[in-house]
Amino acid sequence: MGLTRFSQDAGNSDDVLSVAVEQVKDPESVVVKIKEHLGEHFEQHYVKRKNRVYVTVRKEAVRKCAKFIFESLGARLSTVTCVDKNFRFELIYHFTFDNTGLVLNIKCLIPKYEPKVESVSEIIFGANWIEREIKDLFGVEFVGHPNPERLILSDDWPENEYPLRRRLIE
Amino acid sequence: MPETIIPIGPYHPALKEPEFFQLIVEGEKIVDVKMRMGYIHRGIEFLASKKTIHQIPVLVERICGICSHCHPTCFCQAVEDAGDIEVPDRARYIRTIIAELERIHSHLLWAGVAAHLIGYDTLFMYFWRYREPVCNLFELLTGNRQNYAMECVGGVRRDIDFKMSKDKILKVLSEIKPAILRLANSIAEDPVVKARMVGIGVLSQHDARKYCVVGPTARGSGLKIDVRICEPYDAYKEVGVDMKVFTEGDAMARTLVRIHEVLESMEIIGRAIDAIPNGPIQVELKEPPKGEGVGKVEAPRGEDIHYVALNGTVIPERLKVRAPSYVNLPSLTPQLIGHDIADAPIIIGAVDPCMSCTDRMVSIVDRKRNDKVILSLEELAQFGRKNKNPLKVRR
Amino acid sequence: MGLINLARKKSPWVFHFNSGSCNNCDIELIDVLTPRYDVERFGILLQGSIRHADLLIVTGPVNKQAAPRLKRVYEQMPRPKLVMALGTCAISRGIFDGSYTIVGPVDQIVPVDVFVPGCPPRPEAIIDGVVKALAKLG
Amino acid sequence: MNLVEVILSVFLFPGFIFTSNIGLFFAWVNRKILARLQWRVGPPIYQPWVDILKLLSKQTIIPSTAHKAAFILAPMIGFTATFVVPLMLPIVYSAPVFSFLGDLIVLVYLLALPGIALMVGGSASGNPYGSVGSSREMMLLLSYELPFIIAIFTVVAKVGGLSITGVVEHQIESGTCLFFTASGFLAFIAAFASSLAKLSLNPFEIPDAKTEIVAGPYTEYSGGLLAIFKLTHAMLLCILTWTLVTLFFGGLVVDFTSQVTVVASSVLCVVKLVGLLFVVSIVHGINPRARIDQTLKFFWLYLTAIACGGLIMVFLGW
Repeated sequence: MGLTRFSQDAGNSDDVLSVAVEQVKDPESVVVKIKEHLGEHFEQHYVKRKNRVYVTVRKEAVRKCAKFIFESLGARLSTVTCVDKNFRFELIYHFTFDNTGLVLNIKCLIPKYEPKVESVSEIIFGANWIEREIKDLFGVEFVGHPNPERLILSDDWPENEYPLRRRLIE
Repeated sequence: MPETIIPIGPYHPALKEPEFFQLIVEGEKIVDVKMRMGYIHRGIEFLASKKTIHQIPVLVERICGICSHCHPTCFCQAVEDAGDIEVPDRARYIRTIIAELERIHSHLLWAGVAAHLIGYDTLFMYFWRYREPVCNLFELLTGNRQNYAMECVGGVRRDIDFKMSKDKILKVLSEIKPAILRLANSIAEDPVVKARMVGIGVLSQHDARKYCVVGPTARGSGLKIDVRICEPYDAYKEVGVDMKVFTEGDAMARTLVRIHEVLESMEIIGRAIDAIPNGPIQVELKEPPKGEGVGKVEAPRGEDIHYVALNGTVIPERLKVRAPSYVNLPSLTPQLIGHDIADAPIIIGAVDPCMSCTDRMVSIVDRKRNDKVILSLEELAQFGRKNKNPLKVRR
Repeated sequence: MGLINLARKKSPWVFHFNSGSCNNCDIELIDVLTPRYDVERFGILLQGSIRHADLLIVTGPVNKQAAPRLKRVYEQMPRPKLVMALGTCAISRGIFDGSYTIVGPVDQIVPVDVFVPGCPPRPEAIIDGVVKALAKLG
Repeated sequence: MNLVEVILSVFLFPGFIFTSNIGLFFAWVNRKILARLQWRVGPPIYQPWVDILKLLSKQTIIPSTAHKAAFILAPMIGFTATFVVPLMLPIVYSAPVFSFLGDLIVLVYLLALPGIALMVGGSASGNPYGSVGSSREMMLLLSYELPFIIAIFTVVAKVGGLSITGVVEHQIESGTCLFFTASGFLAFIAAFASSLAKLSLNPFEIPDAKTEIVAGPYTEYSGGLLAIFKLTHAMLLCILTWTLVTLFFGGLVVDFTSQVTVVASSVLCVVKLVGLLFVVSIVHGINPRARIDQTLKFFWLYLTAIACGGLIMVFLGW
């Protein structure tokens, strides 16, 4: 019993990945490129291991940085994590380079008294739900989100109350 | 033409799990989709902040019953990444074998459900029949048909005696392989199945990239995304994986990707059993790991990613779970628009949405909404009798 | 009445309600319909509409969103009604105990006739549960 | 024919009691064949009777959103229409209970009634799935009625009369079944596919597609009313097979010339009925569900063409 239809259609040629532009192999060179692109907005970085790189950028540059990584470096946004650091929120954008398996974690810190950051949903459609979820659970406002209504919390959930946000001790 | 809203769900026979899709249709054509979540929300990320890193594998195993090996593996990988823990070789191989068996079980389960969605119950029964021996293998290897509880940070909890079980595994796999090929051909060649699946729910490569989809959904749209190849974890570097990519992007392409993966998984298991080394299955943790780590696993539905921040205690500071269905579900919007209502179940099904995974952290309490567009099932029922167009009445 | 009771026991139609379970119980429930267990031998059929059902099988720990719907589904069911709580979460909330969104277990929401423990319960246990539920018909 | 005989024939044989029991038996055969196809054991032989009895004993809920009269009357109308049909079909050698000129036309109308009843019931239930189900039933009705009527016309043209008894007699006299003539074969294909659609079996299980629209028109029905629908469906399974056998396979005729021929021809009758049922069940088992627009296209383009071809061939003398 042959599997005729499958073997014909299965393509493994390299040109199928037409959208992804030039992917970079070396983690250091990725960091260098981002540094060049962002200039003063680049704060620091450390390479935890070959495939895990953490870069901290200023919150003003998040959108610019995401656009650069997604469109020019050809990475994919895996998810966005929000961590409550008591007086600040830490947003971590996990970008994946599908050729090399490099996970590039772009961190930015935003103050809790004014939790605002630029949205990347216009550039990356996949970030839409992710950002709405963070808005619901932590109250981080994504400026420029195309559809910032509630995704996961109910309508009778009280305003200014976020289930995963820590209360500050007064 | 007036717009009508057809609710699919939350409790609907096509969706074995509750979820609420609202198809806004003009006549028979879908013009917009609204999705609602939270029907299976259990607050897992909240619960994880109260449990130790040894308890969390048990918790994340219950995010989703179908990928109940991937989530614990992913969590353990994240912790191992944070604490620089080296997993013994034998443990890596055991993880690989269980993961691939799980992929076979999951894809056969999905194929059955997809056949059921287009009303082909005979095929559904056949696929599930051939899934049953795989469940037996799980029982033999791990002691349970589902929820295998094999993972722990730093290795696996139980050793497998491959001297005893090797023949059994290979025998079962060689028995179901010709049957799966036969069923696969009956899908690929049946004219009615083709009419229901070819060209249905097309997700272009451009959209696939914009929506950041993963797994078979991405590979059916021509994106080469497979964590097992681009960042080999467990024993995949040694045993090797072959990736099949289809460029059509329709429901049929995704089906074929999955069937190929089942066949490939069988090969991987064979190679892994041959090459498995002897040795310890677990490393002892001297002290709780510290730092942050990212774990990535290729679940049957795509890339599963866990982020964990550890502060030197056994209770993690933050666990973030992103299941593959969470990014695959939004991509339904471009797929559904322009199709018939009758195609909606198979389009939704072809993405293989795992609502339990997706809903692990959200919460909705009520569906009473004052929004003008969204009507509940009962409201629609009342309007249905008096007026064909509920929207008009509401506005 | 004897004949009617016999008929009810020989033809239990089942409606499945997922109130926030992790899928495992649901898979095992579908599994009992498939060739290896084939419960159509005993007249058990899975129905799509609650109006056709004799036995309501509830899986999961019942979260806030599912609770009112579970109640409504129970009310829509024609008499005589039987309810089965399937799996550890449905019986005691299981591992999800302590979460802010769980209001279950099932017997806090609707009266339950039979409990089937296990995470997930084996298909044989599910069939046994149906038999025990039917025994309640008298 | 006196009144007692009429009453007996309406309610006992070949009317309600006989047809419903044979229908339930056929429903069991259908389920059993499906189960065997699907590698399962299948239900025990008493299952359909038990199901009906249980449904009759359950509470019948009439939803508040429903239009009460139509909701209750719809299953009754479909049911009544169904159990009148066997009175017009010839059984054994006797003439049917009611035989009149043009009874073939009445048959076509009566066989359309259960579908219409389902449509009315679905839309009266005030449930969105019910409404979608009944609109699908309407589309299906529109699509299969045309080829079905053309197929019947083919038979009429071939036989040269509008009576069912005439069709059977013609087949006995000519010594061959209509199925074995070229035109009759084409007409049979059209009538067979239409019957599958009337029974809403795959590939035309569209109005009550479980995974798309819950239970379609049946969604809000429970208890006794659902039992009536189920019984109607079972009887329809019997009656449509019976009609097809009557029109295309020489009917259920018992030859009373000697004991041997009685046994042989009786066995032949059963073989005809059950054989056709087997084909119906197997076609149901090995096909997925088509979409409504695909079905419409299939019936209006291909099947109508086939049926018309049959009609033309009659005039060519084939």
